[in-house]
Amino acid sequence: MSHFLWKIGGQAGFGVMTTGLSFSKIATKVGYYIFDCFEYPSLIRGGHNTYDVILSSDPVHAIQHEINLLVCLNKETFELHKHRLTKDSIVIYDENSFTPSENNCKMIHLPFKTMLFENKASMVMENNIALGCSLAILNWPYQVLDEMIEQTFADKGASVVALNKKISKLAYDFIVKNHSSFIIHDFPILKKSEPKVVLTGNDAFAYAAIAADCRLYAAYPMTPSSTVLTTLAANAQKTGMVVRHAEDEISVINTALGASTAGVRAACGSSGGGFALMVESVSFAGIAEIPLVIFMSQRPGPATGLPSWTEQGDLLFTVHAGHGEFPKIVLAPGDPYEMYALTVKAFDLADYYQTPVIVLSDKHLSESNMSINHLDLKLLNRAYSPDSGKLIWKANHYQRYADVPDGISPRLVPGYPGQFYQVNSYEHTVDSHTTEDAQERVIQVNKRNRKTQTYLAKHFAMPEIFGDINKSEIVFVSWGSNKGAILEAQKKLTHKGFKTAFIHFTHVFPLNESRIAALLTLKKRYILIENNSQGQFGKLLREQTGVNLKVKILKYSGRQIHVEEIVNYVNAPSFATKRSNVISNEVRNLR
Amino acid sequence: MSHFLWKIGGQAGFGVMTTGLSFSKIATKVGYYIFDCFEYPSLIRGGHNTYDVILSSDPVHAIQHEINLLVCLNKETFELHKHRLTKDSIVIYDENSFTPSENNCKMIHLPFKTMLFENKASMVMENNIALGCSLAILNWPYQVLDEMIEQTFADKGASVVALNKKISKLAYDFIVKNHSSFIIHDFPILKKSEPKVVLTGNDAFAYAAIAADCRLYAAYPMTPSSTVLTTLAANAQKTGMVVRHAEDEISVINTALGASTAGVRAACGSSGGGFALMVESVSFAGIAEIPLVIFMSQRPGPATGLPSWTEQGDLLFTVHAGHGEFPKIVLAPGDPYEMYALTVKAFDLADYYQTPVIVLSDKHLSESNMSINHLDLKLLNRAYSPDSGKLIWKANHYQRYADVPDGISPRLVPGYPGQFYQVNSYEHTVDSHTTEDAQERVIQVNKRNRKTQTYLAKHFAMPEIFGDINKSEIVFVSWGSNKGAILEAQKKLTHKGFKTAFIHFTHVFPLNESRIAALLTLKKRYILIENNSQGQFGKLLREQTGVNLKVKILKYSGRQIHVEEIVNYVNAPSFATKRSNVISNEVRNLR
Amino acid sequence: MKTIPSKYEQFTGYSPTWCPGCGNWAIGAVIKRALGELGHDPSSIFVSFGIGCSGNMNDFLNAYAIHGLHGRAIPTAIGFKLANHKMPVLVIAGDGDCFGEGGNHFLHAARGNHDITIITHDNSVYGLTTGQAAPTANKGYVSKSTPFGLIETPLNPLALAISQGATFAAQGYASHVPQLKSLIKKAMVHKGFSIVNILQPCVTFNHYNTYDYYDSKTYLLSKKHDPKNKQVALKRAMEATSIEKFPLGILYQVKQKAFHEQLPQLAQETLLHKERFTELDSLLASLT
Amino acid sequence: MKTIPSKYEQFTGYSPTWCPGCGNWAIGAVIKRALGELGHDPSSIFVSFGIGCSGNMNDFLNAYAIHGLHGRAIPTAIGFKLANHKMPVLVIAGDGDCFGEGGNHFLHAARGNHDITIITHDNSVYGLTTGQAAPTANKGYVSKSTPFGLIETPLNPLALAISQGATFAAQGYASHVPQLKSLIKKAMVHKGFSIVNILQPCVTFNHYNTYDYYDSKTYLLSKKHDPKNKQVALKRAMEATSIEKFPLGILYQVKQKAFHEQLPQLAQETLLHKERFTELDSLLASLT
Ligand SMILES: Cc1ncc(C[n+]2csc(CCOP(=O)(O)OP(=O)(O)O)c2C)c(N)n1
Ligand SMILES: Cc1ncc(C[n+]2csc(CCOP(=O)(O)OP(=O)(O)O)c2C)c(N)n1
Ligand code: SF4
Ligand code: SF4
Ligand SMILES: [Mg+2]
Ligand SMILES: [Mg+2]
Repeated sequence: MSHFLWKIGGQAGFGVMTTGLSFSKIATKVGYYIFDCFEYPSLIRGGHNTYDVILSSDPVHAIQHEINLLVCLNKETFELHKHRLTKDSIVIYDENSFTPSENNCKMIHLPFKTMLFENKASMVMENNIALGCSLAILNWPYQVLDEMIEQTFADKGASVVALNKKISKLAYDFIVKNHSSFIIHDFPILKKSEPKVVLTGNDAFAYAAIAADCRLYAAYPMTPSSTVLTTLAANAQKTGMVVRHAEDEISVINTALGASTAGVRAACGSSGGGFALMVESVSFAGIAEIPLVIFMSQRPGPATGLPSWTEQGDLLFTVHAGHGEFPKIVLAPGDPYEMYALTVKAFDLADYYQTPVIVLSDKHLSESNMSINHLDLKLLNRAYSPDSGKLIWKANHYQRYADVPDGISPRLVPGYPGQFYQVNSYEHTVDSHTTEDAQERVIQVNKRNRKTQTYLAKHFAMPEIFGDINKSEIVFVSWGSNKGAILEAQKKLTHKGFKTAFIHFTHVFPLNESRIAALLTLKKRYILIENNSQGQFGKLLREQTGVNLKVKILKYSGRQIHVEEIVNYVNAPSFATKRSNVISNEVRNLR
Repeated sequence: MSHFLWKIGGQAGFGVMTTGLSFSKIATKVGYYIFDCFEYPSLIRGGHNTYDVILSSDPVHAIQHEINLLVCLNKETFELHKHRLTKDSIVIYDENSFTPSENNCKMIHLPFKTMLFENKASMVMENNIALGCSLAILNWPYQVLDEMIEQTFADKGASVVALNKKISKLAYDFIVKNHSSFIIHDFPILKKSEPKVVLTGNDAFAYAAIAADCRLYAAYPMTPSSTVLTTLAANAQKTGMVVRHAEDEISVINTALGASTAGVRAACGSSGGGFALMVESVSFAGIAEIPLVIFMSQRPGPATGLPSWTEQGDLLFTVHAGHGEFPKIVLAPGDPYEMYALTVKAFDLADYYQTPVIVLSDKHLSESNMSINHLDLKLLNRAYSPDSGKLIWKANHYQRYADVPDGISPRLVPGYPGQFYQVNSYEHTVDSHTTEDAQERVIQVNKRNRKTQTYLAKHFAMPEIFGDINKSEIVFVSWGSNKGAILEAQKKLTHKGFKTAFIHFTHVFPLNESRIAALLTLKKRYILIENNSQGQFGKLLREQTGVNLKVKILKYSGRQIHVEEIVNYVNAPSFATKRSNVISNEVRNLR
Repeated sequence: MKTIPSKYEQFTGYSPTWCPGCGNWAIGAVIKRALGELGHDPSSIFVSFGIGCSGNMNDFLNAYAIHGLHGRAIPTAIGFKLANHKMPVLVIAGDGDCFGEGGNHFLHAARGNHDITIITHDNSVYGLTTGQAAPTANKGYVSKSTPFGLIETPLNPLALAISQGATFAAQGYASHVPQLKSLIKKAMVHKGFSIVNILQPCVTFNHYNTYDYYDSKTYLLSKKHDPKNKQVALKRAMEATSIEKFPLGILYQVKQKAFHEQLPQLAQETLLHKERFTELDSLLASLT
Repeated sequence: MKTIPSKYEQFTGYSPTWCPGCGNWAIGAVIKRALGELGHDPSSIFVSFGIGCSGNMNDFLNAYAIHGLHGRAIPTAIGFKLANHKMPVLVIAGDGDCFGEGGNHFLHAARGNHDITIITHDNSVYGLTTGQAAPTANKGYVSKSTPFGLIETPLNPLALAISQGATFAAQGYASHVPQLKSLIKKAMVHKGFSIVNILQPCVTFNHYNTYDYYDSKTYLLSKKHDPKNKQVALKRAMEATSIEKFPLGILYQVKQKAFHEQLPQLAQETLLHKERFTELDSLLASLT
């Protein structure tokens, strides 16, 4: 066994998320790479929560269909997921809660309720029972959990710590004593593995913002972007950042624009609905040439939609956000590491081009944890020093909107004696006064448009290609958080004898027409993969390059694309028979 | 002389607009077709206003470069426009105000100031002097002006009327007496001409909304959309419409959505910046399936931009407005008559598809007057009766979001006894309850997407083609308010021996890919004409059809495209030498 | 308006998903009872729900309803009312929704004296987004978004309403059920803009504004309180901010024409039911 | 803050394009004088302008400035202040801007006691868009957007500010120049949120709220008025609504820590000037 999928499910409001994250951290501590995925309804109580963690000694980017160990805190967990169980799957449940329907799994009845009752422990402590037995199954020493409990419950007092330890030890011992035959020995502690950190896409954005010297962050809570706000707020006194939870999203973005005008790096964040309220101000940043990083984490829309689920349905809206014509850069990382790397780049780009840069995420990326070698981030941090482009602290005869060849005029930090200027939302002359003159207008439009040319020549990065495109018949084209599932699918397809390559776009807008078109017009079977119903990136590719990718895997049920869905699609006989390069418009709707 | 261009200019705040409109109405009354154009800075005072009126016995769609009669209320008027004067041009000015620079025009010194002074008349009465002498020059009877003054100043009292009459008659007589040689006899009163109305694009939207039985209009003032609000408000007690000037644009659109939910036809309007604030709610209308007509009149952006000038810079923003995926229809009329016809259609479409329909205008269309045969509008009104699609007043076992083949579920007017349902911004089941279920989600996404298919099959209208495309080598492709200049340019080009056709798009989104592509891939020299810097409709055409129109006339100085600019472009030697169909990307930046 | 009480159970929709002990349970039940006692049924009323734990009542309360955007329940309610003023219109929303995101609409709806009843679930937190500080939270309040304590002083919903033109302003408390019911009924019967601000403990996220807190900080307005005296009403309302005391009852009520009553267009019929205007040709004739 | 008066002419930019007789002329001149007397120069202050006739002052007043979006002058001012709290920050905007489009920001900025000075040109109309009724317009006010008379009652800016946490609230009148100058200076010196609402006749569009109107409806607050008494301040503020009387002077002023003064992050240096945080590796170590 190279991968192990652990899953827990239970009622909303009873700590499934904390338990899942603890398991991810423990697995990482004992040396494994993890990827996880938390599903919850948009309710504080009353719904069903689940948490999948996959672990492997090699980096892993997506969960798998088969569950190896399922911890059922309630009946729903078992019933909803039994189609993912095999005869080798281990299921832990409490007979006092429910009787599972017929199956051929390795069933372990563990008396959660009794253990809690006998120890006068509260319901939430179930979670440490779950962790205790899980560690035992994986043959990891109890000590790791002991430390984790110490760390997690430190601020709840000694007696809470002690009780949690006791309960979890009981569960651990219960497995060792009664079900030693189920214990798995394939995942020993990896002593020599690199130290790793566990972080979500949102964590990555937040810490990268700190790394990039962002000094002000403004937001209004909105799933799935809210944890950026709370993480940055929690660290504010340490980092010195000012974090403002404003009255609405319009205030949010204008607060950030005000700070940016003053000369500090600033960012704001939301999801589609909140971002929609900001688009007038995005346009303002465009004409007034104010640097701004906007974190935009998609969830399935339209409107309130499915608040706690995932989709890539806002791409075209984001790309075209704001009235009028102005330069804008949209970056869409594929995993937390890329989120970190592209976020620090985004702050540089915003300063460099003095225009809004949007970091586009989605619930799947924003809230799924991945383990990353700490060293990789350390190296990244060490290599990075903020490049603020043409930000200047002194000037003479200063002209804010000077008409320069690359379109980027020097930007003076306000307050410098002897000078003054406006940051102007009206069309303006080079010296920043309002104008309605036709000639001045054209000068400024051309100047702003030239920034896009400069970006394409200087900072646009081509998509990364995974697999050998020359040797591959099948080429996946995708962007953003689909990366993980596609990478894992490529591995599986290799085993099945398919040669595939994967063109992974992160610099999704603007695109360099000629360079991109060349990549997409080879004699290959291209498959566009998107987590939306309209193939929005495909449309954008067509708009910007003329290339029309006709074979598409589109999923829009509010769930991310799964590895097996891609594998099955390619592996299906219907696909194999269509050997010609031109395949008629075929859209797969996966749920 | 088949066309006559009259122009007046003066300081902002002194009635140039009223005078211009009066002249347009007078010219229409004496039987001519007019098109006019008012230019003013975004200031209440202190700037320079001008008003162009062109008149002809045939319908006319754009002004011309050559000015036939220029009335200068100040020096600027003469200096700013003298490049448009020829030796045949007549210029009226007051020597007591300024001495015009050297020229060879037919100069008339008319003692405005003295006339005012001697009659104890106020400055604004200058305008009736201007009208008086203009009528004399055109050899129109004074009586027409007399009636107009009666009508315009009725509510100001008899003495005001009398003084205005006196003053204007003095001016009229002055010309007859002193400059009879300049009097033009080419434009006699056309007794048999059809009665016409004079209206702007905004007027056309407003009256068509009334015609379409729109019962609630909400807005927040924003140039160039504001006169829709004020026109509808002025008529509210007569028409019974409720007009709400709300606190901000978010309230505006949600007020309209609330009314529409109740079962009445509702609309709202703004320009780019205000519309930007509405886009979250556009998305809401999309998922909740609420009919809504949005009037969106573009001005040059980004942000505050050039508030009182014109541009087509918001097309892609409008088309992609709102997060998530949902059907949306965008119509872009080319002149006030089309505005009227498409607006009544827009209200039907909104009801039919239960989704937002955006009527896209721009300052040039919104604020320019055109004369239309009153009979044409009467016939249109007579032929029209509102089609509310699947709006129902009774139901049993009602399901708001029933999964029907054409995507359009019957919509029950709330209040019907025994039933109830929600209009839900969350994803929902067919019975309108909130859901997060994957299957229900897919059902509703598919259902909403099918509406677009239904529209393309049922209501999408192909662009109108002016000229014989089979016989033409040159084909103009454009949309919206450029229509007028292109139509006039075609006439001039015909005189110069060019055969041209013009594909005029009004149903700009969504587009029927195959039908459109067929039109755009003939062996022709296509020229895309847009009033923006990025060729946005060209991009949209490419996105939706794959066709890339490479030869473009793009103008983005904040001014509309002029007839002569198109003519000169085609007539230029550089154009003539490029006879191949594939012309390298060539963009003309016109100011 | 009907006055024969109807069965309140007919308003019962899905089972609520609120946390056990949440103040919303009582509010949800009271609203149904009040509606029943006023003789309404799910087909005779219209509710505009906010987005929040409170707004989730959309699935628990049967009615013609809109579950719109966060912060926008008020303008949609106004639009509905203008279109069909014979249907009673309620807004049910959270404090984040009405006073944060939607603060401007609240303020201006009060000025307009629109005939809608606004029921705000004032729990001082953004419940549904897991507990960030809401506008009515106390200065110093510690939450995920304000881990070092909220800097702002609390927004005062009732002072806001009363000073800006509301004609009915009351405060209830989720655990004073009988009074709450009567306040909601009176608010609904009131012609014009009415707000019932309900103190609603959020047991999951708010450990400051608890039942105990409100039990000790609330008091019933005395019988002598004159709801027509705006100045006294304002003074009472301000106590929430100045001395952390929360009066319960009708702070302010005056008779004034509602917005729609001032529109001659609506004097005869609702906008929905009136005849279509067809004198178009004569209107256009003015454009010559 | 500097205290040697500077030459106020250095603030003079382009010639104003305001209508002759407009109240903005006086306000524009007074602002320059006040800034000069406080010892500022165009490089030492930051102004956030609204969009409106009032906001057009951007080209007439020399200063580091932002001319942002209609309704959003306040949040940009807050953002600037947080980033560089050593620079005095002014907001110059219209009543449509601050109380209509931007009403929510005004309200919440007051709660936060952000150290900015808001100068509102209260002319009861949307001047720049040619005279539609603004939020402070009187009930019944006839304008292009309200040809049959405004239905809403007027918004009360000062009551709004005072009830929601402002620490300085004053009212001036465009034709009471000396008092106006002193009010603006005091507002700027005040640490925390300050508003000077200026009654500003719009001679072109507003034929109700004229100079004559204000000459007869305004009065100077008496020397005995205690600006620390919130209740009295509210009562005075409400007179605009209840009896169409407009007190001139400082209605309310209290000392409270400004928002930025409550952020330990800003205790030593401005956000702009402090050292970059670099202890990233140790922060990340917590993610294990
Ligand atoms: C425009 C927008 N911003 C943010 C959100 C996310 N959101 C959903 S509910 C909510 C706050 C709920 O707080 P409140 O209105 O007080 O209701 P409660 O849950 O406390 O009842 C927020 C911020 C959203 N849905 N839309
Ligand atoms: C989002 C948005 N909506 C509307 C406008 C149009 N607009 C420009 S100025 C203005 C109102 C100005 O009124 P006020 O703020 O009172 O300023 P005044 O001109 O009276 O000084 C409006 C509505 C805009 N620029 N942006
Ligand atoms: S989170 Fe708070 S407000 Fe929401 S249901 Fe739970 S207790 Fe009630
Ligand atoms: S329109 Fe009114 S507010 Fe604007 S400049 Fe003229 S008088 Fe002043
Ligand atoms: Mg709340
Ligand atoms: Mg104003």
